[in-house]
Amino acid sequence: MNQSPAPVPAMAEQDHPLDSLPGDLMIWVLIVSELLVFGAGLLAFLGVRIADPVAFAQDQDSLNRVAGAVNTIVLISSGYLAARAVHSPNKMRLWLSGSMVLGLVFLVVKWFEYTAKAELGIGIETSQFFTFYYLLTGFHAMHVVAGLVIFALIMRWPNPRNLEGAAMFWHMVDLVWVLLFPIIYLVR
Amino acid sequence: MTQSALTRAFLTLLALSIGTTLLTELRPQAGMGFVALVLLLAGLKARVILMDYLGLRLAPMWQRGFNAFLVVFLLTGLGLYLAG
Amino acid sequence: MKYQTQKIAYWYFLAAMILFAVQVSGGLIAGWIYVQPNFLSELMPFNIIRMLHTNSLVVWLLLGFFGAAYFLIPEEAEREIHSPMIAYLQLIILLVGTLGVVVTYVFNLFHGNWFLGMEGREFIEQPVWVKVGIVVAALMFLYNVTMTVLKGRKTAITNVLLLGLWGLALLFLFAFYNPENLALDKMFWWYIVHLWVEGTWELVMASILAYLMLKMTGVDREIIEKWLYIIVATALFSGILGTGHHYYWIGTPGYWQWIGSIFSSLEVIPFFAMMAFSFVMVWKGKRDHPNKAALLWALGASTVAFFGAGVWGFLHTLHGVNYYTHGTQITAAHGHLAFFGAYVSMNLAIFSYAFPILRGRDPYNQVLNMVSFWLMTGGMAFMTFVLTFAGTVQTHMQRVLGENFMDVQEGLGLFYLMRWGSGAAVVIGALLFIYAQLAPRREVISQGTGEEA
Amino acid sequence: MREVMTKTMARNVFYGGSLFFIVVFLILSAQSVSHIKNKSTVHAELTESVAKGKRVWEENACINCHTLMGEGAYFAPELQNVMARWGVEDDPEGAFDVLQGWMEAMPTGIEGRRQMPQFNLTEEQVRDLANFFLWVNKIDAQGWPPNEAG
Repeated sequence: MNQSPAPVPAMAEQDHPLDSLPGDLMIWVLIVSELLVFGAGLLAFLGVRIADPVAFAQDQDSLNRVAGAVNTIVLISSGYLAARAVHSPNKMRLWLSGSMVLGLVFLVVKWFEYTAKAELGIGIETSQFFTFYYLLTGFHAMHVVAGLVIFALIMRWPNPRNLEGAAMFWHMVDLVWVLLFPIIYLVR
Repeated sequence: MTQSALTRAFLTLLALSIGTTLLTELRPQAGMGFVALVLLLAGLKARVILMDYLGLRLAPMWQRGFNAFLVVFLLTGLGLYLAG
Repeated sequence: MKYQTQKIAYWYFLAAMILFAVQVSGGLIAGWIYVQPNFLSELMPFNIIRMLHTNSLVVWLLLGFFGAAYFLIPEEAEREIHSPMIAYLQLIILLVGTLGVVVTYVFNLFHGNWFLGMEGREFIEQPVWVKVGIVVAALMFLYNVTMTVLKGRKTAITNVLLLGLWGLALLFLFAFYNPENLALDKMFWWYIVHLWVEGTWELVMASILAYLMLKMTGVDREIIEKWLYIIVATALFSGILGTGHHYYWIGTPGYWQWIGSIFSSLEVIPFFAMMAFSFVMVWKGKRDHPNKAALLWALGASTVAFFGAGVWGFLHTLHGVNYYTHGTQITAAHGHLAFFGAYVSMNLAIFSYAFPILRGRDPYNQVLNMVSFWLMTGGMAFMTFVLTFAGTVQTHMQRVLGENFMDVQEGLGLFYLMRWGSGAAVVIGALLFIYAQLAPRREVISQGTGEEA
Repeated sequence: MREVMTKTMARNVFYGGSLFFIVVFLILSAQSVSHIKNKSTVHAELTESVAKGKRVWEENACINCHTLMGEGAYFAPELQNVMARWGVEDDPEGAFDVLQGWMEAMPTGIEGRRQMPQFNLTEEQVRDLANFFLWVNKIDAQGWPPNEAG
């Protein structure tokens, strides 16, 4: 964190630390809750792995790392488009549609991953590794679905403040993925 | 946040992600050093998302809090990995 | 009293307090059977007394919630209750049902009859006809308050309160679903029990707390309602999937162990937020409200709920711990403090706030009321410690060393004796509370004119 | 000054988030029902007698003294594994005999010992109850209870 300690002008005139928080406080309550849930889940995953790292590595080999890497790029690009949507009110729909299309791509890739597993007869109760794999990626994918629903609602009833909140939700989904992907797919 | 800053953040994220992919392709079985690097890259990505996508660059106090969370989380993760 | 129909609450609270007395007396008898196992064993066995203890608790808490709704909704919606007649009819149905339950249990009537006889699933043992009555009463209630709110001002407090009450009524419908497969039975049974106490009831509790804070501290409604949304959001976000902590060992899939552990650990957050909320509001508030007893109960409720539901719940919610403690006295310790802190105390807080207003003689007998608070809270806290020790010993001897259940229990006699003593303190406190509410005594500590809050 | 938190946003997050969790919970519930029916319980062996045994269990409010799979009143022993504890889990006739003998002996009336009431069950009811306990004993409860003591 080699940030230059430049004084931030916004802070001076504000009397409460909450005032400096970008966006709506309620969204941050949500973001923190989600980080706690996923953080606990990922640490539990690594904790359980201690008992049998070899089995975890074997199970991990059947994951599709390329699909995971592609999805990382898809999500961060989608996040970028959502952020652009917030900053360009007159082209909001265009940017947001792009963001939604990439969100759908993410889900399609995920779908192929899941069906490939199902064809191998792998399910949520197959092993400890796959219990976590399905719980964490599935819960994350549910958030992607929720984000798409929220974006669709915003397209229908545009409102700057809600758009800002929705984009923040979407960035949180990004954030969770960039932490989740390496820990589940790569750490071995 | 200006659009160029946003684009810069996106390009950084892209570069970091490609870095992760290259690392995985080059040395997939490398153990501790590999894992430490992968987690470091993940932390940097998360930091860019928090600072630029979520706008914490303008709120240094909160930025510190979230950075601390990330550092503690990733170090705990690394510790758990090493214990296994 | 600003609105005439708020008076309805008086009768609900009165009925609730009578059942409160029945409930704690039942608990005292049950506690004594732990000490003297032969006591009443031929006349009224332990299982009947325990049913009375738990069922009367649930019914009086619900009566309190209904009463609280009838009391605060007119003020929030700024209009009279839609139909007082329906409200009284609803109370009569509930009381007839309650009486039916007591008589059916005590005299073991209609044994085995599908409609008239006792059903025998924990907490929802009521005969089918009573369950139908409960649903009818709930529908009347929901119709009545929803109509009132729809026609009047809509506030966050009434929104959350109504959501909680609608939710608890809908979830109760699972009481009619009793599959033959025990694992399925248990799974859906928790839809009622867990999603009541760690879901919809929390909404009711938080909205009553918000109302009391609004009235007693004088803090802006805007601030209070934002807090309320944060509290109930964290309550449902953690509580719904927190149901997983009941799905560890009943034949449900193994992944619940992780969902349950993670989400139910976070169930501490809403209780912490409620405690923080009430203290911050009181500290920020400029008003020095004369009803100190109600304020004490409200602060006490959020604090004891944090410890009972939050901390004591967390103690045994991780599945690695719960594997050993499941179904021991640890559960009993948590259950007692959680129910007392969260729901009993919050009810008593709204009673203490509303009674002086309903009876038209502002704060009176506050000292007695506050003495009863310390008696009950102290008794409950001691009971929790004693049961926690008993449960720890039990867990070690029975679950780790594998000793026979009854042999272990016989070694716990001293704990049960102390538990009975603390229970006696609670009963005295409860009776004192009721006396303090009803006794026609004038103001004890302050001769001020008393403020219509 | 910008508002740190609007009530509309708070309300939207609360309602939207709750709806989200309800959906997730229902999906998991559906999966759990299928798990119970196909994996963790021998659904096929759930005979008429087992179902009747469950009703005997309920009508006599047994759960208000005993625990079953750890849930109940903690006053009397756990009964999910009672047949294993008695060593008759593979022997329906033996299970009936032991349970019949037990029920007849109640209450013991021994001073200072917890009393189980006399429920006056018919022979058929005892048989159903025994079958119920035998069936319950086979539920895959993730390795709970930790030992025979229950």
